[in-house]
Amino acid sequence: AADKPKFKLAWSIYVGWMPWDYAAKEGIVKKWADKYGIDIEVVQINDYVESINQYTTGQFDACVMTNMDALTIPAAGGVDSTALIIGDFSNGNDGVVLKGKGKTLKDIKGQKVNLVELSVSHYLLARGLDSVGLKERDIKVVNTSDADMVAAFATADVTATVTWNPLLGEITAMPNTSQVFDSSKIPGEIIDLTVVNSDTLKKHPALGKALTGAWYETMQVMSGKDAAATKARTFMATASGTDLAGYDAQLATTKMFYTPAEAVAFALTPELLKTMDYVRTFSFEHGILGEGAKNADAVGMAFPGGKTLGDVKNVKLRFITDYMKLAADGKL
Amino acid sequence: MRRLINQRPNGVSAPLLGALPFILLLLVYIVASQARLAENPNDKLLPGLDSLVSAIQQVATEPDKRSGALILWRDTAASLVRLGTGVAISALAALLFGIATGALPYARATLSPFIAALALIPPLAILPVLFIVFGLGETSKIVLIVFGIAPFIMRDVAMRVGELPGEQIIKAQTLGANSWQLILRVITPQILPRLLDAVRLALGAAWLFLIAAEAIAAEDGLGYRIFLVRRYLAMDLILPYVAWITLLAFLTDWLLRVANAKLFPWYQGGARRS
Amino acid sequence: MRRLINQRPNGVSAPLLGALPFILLLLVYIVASQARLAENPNDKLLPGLDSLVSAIQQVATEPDKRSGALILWRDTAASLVRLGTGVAISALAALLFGIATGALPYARATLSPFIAALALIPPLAILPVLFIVFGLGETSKIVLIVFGIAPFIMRDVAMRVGELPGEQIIKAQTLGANSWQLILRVITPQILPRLLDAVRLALGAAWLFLIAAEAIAAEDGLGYRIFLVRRYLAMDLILPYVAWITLLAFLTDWLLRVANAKLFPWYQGGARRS
Amino acid sequence: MISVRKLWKEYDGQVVLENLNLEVGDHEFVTVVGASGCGKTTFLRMLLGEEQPTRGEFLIDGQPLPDEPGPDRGIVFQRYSVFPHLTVLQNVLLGLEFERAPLLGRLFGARRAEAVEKAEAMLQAVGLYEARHKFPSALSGGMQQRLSIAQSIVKQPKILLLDEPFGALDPGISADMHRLILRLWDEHKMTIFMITHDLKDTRLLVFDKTRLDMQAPEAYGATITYDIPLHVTTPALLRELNEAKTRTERFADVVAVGG
Amino acid sequence: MISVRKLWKEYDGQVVLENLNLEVGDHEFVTVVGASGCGKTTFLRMLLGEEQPTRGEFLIDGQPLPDEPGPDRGIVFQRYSVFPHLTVLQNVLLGLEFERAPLLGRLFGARRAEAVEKAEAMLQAVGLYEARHKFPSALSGGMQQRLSIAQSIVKQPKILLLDEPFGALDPGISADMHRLILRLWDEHKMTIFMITHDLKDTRLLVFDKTRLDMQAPEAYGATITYDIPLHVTTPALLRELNEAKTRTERFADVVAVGG
Ligand SMILES: Nc1ncnc2c1ncn2[C@@H]1O[C@H](COP(=O)(O)OP(=O)(O)OP(=O)(O)O)[C@@H](O)[C@H]1O
Ligand SMILES: Nc1ncnc2c1ncn2[C@@H]1O[C@H](COP(=O)(O)OP(=O)(O)OP(=O)(O)O)[C@@H](O)[C@H]1O
Ligand SMILES: [Mg+2]
Ligand SMILES: [Mg+2]
Repeated sequence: AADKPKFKLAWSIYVGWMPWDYAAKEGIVKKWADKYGIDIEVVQINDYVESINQYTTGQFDACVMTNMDALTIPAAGGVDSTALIIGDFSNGNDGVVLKGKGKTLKDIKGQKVNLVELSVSHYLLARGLDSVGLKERDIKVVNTSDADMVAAFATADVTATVTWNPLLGEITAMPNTSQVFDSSKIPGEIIDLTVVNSDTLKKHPALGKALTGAWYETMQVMSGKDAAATKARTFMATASGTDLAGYDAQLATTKMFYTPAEAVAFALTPELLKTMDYVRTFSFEHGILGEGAKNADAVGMAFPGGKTLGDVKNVKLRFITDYMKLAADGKL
Repeated sequence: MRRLINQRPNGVSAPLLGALPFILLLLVYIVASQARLAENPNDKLLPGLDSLVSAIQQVATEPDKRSGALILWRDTAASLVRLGTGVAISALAALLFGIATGALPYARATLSPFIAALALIPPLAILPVLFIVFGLGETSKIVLIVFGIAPFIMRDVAMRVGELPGEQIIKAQTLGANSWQLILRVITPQILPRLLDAVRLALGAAWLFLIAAEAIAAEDGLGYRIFLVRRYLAMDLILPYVAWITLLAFLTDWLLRVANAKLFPWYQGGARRS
Repeated sequence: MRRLINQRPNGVSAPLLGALPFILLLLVYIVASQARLAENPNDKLLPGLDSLVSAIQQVATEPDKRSGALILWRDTAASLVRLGTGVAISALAALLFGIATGALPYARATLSPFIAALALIPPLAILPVLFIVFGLGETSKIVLIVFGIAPFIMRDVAMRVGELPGEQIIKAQTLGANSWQLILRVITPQILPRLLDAVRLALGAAWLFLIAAEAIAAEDGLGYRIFLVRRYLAMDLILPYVAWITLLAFLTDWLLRVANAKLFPWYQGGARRS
Repeated sequence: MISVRKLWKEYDGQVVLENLNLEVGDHEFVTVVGASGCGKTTFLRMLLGEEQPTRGEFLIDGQPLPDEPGPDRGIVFQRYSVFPHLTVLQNVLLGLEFERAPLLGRLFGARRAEAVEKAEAMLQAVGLYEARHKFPSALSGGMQQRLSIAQSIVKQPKILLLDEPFGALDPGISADMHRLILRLWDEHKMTIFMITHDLKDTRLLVFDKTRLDMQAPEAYGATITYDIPLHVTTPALLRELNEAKTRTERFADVVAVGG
Repeated sequence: MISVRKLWKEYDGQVVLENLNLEVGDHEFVTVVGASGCGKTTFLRMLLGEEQPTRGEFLIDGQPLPDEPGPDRGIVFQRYSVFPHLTVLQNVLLGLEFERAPLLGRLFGARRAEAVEKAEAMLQAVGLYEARHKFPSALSGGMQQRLSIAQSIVKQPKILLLDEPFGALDPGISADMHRLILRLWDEHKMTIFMITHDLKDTRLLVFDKTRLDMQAPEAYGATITYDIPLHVTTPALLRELNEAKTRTERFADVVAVGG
């Protein structure tokens, strides 16, 4: 057993990633790892950014993250990464909230907006501002830690915020607030991925197979209508600090790809390319593609079917369907 | 009428006076909480005393649904182990390096500028670096504590070594001590109680770093819990946790003070700093 | 051969020895950085010296694309203003309460248990409460600093008041001083340099709380920048920022020490603690 | 006029002074000697008002002693009795400023000039005029004690208390200082109580224990065993006193060992 | 046999001792007196090896002094010369343990018992046997000094240095201690240098400045001005010496003021 290859997956608390906790604690990950003769350690990390940093510096072989962070942190940091599993996209799980009844997004003009700077919230805001013809110049961004977002919104200083669930739910539950924009207006642009180091994956396809297998088994359990599904979701709910109702409410605004086929289909749409183009432009304009980046093309991306974006000699982020397809075809 | 500086409360009124600000604070809290709850019964910021009590009861006596553990005690144990390990390592390192730099001029010349520079680096700023070098397991949390308090204790110990009367060092040499014997029999035993004092001073910072570390990577611990539920503004859990941490901090300080008095009956310096 | 404890480096070798650990650290960094960069030229964890230099140059001399400001200087100014305000308020509060509790037995009986309890509460844990009470603007950052260091300085000041020789207090009374005059002319002037010493001791903690506050909500500041660029692991900016903060911490400490020596030429105690 | 009648002083059951009786007239110079720990300082602290007698009367001009120190009774301690943050002149001015500036504790303009004049005269008298702008840390031990004396006397106290004022000084300097004190006593007409180890020719009070119990050394206190008027001391008597003192002190050592 | 030839000691241009010449035979008892700051302690520190002469020779038995303290030269300071964390017995044992347990600095079993026996005999000699299990903080000042002496003598040093050993004690106790030292000196046959302010009948060295320059008080140092053999001191001479001392000290005061 000692010479079994060992791998580590990092995850942090978020509605779309809670299945990893369940899969690990219920032995699903171990079952699939054993099947492919490897060891997988699943590690929870409180601080989302820290987990990606750890992955980027090589402490982990796999990590959960959004499409934007996959581009700006590991890929821009030269770590060739592969989006192994497309788990879900945010469909209202991220939102812009203003204080006051009956507000619209246009009212945000001139306000200070509290959000986690350079995160998907920031991206969502930029897309929202675009949609009403405003520029980022028209508002003022205040970087605010997600852990304190709810408390921050309760203070008089804060009048506008962009955040995600469950914080979003807590904030919209406060009296006298309006949710003026959310990710359901830009469906499919904020995508939650399980990312694996490309070199590791190439060397050990078993890792990809085991992870994909474990993931979709968990999906099957939780998506059902039976008691086992309720039990699974209750488990995930408590782990993320809420209850079943709260967790189900979050799921309602998340487009989960419960079957591999859905995910494969999503990965093959041309919209994915368009989304990543928005994302890289946003990232470049905010200076987070890395210091060496002369333009948005600096970091190349590859998509299923041989399509690419940016510098083909520097492809660092790969969207693939290989493993999800195997799952869809029942070949795992 | 005596001058104010000469007027002393007696044995009965002194504790009463001391309790006054606490009682006032409690009253202010209750009034403010009731006002907010009257406006919005779901307000989470200042929960009523009953919610506080029930939240405590739940974490202290009801097994967690997910893990089956009693959360409060598991968190406390995890945090205390980390704190204890971190502080113990810091104290040991401080003893070694502090005595070396305090007693040996060559060690001082070599190490003390470096230790001084280390002590100035704000550990929170290099958190990411620490995590990357030491991984995300228990090690990094302990390292953050060590990094945060060890340079400070080291400098304190070195200073205390320097404060030992030069007469003692000379006297020991005229009694035939070599450097090693001098450190072993004259310096170290006299530094130990001062080390405990320095540790007491550093404990506040140690708690701080523990909480900061647990906020970033942990699966249990007092700081972890506070940050987890902070997202939901669950003040009914945060406030008792803060009070509990404060109580723990007080108890550890008190234990160290008592230990110092018992272990080193000849040592008087502690009183000055208590 | 003299005993090790009697061997002293001379005026030339001492600074060289002191530089040694710094040089070693630099070498280790360079080697490790080159090794990582050889493997992945885009590696962000240990950027080469050239990237560090160019990152510094960029933030120090080139206007930011978004705001048009020179980032480094704007961050520094914002942080120093916060730090300065927080520390000044803490010092003032410590002077008032420290002298009151140190000199007046009734004030001591009433306030010192409360201040002791305050000093034990880990400020990071009650951040949400601070936000709600003090808002999220500059105030809350300053309040976090004050909350973090003022109880500590207060206790220190009160202790120093207690350490003034009882003979002085008696003597002043035999010269006809009332309580107010005694505080004004005998206690306060002698406490001021000790207050500066206490502030110097507390500065490390003040930096820590500043960074923590800026990490949570800010639009500029050194801590803000570090935590912001952590999002894309820009160690080329983080490392120089950490070094810069360390240098600033050193400079403020040095300034306070010099100020103490210049303002209070009669005060010798500072040397002991330097 | 100071009257002490049947004075007892105990600390938590330890009798320090027992059944002390004493009358001291105005402008007397009283030297107090006695073994270490026999209660000399305690006696002075009661005179200051810092401590209260356990039993008995302590009267000044027929009135009970005030229960806190005041400007009518000056004190010079062995150490720490000048203010390190004030220059020599400021140290002497301080008492005048306390009196005349209740709110700020500081004088300005003409009123200050007047006080400075008085303070400088005092400094002349103790030979510190040249050093008036120095801080105490720049003074020798003897000069600091002279400053402390000047500081007290400028307030013209009715009673001046000195607790081993020259105990930390070299014997040569100590003798000089003793002459200074006698001169000032003569000029300023106050009552002086001075605790000392040097026996000089003034009225002399010797404190000693009259009863000893080796098993319970704390059960009995000291009282005045000799009260010798001015100019009566002979070398033989001094020797005898010194011997007596040494005996008690040796006993004190034994107690410390056995306890 | 100690020989000092043309010894000068300067600190950054301040001449502390100038042109000192001295021969001291084995088993002599030398008392050193002199005004405060005239360099007595500096002289002792050179004998210890803690300080090096600026110029001149300092020989013991024809050999240059070692450049650090060692067990052949014992020392008793005025304060801080016992170890507060060790009991009385442990304080005396310490020197024996250093010698016989190079690695641990601690003896066990039979070897310890033997050392304890020796240490206890020493404690008997200085009258501290009863107090042997106490910590120094529970001892009176005089007892602490006796302990420090016992601690040094148990090592049988060839030379014993005492720097105002009884300066902080009451005169009565001080006289007792003086007798003790003389007895131990007699029994243990060592050479003793004792700095003191009390003039007793031993060989006496007086340190003083022979040249003074009011403008540059630091330009000249002290040297030995009197070297008086045993039993020659008369009361008249003592008075003269004391007067001379006082004069210099008064000058030192003036310097402090003017400087
Ligand atoms: N505040 C106190 N509480 C308890 N005991 C005290 C207090 N002050 C003094 N004593 C005790 O009272 C006794 C007399 O002390 P005091 O200081 O008056 O002696 P003294 O004659 O001045 O001695 P010395 O010559 O050493 O100064 C001592 O045994 C001392 O321990
Ligand atoms: N390490 C030093 N550096 C500079 N000057 C020194 C040093 N040690 C002593 N001195 C100076 O040398 C002179 C002699 O000092 P020393 O301590 O030998 O005097 P002393 O005769 O022992 O006086 P006292 O009776 O006060 O103990 C003093 O002027 C002192 O300031
Ligand atoms: Mg006394
Ligand atoms: Mg000396």
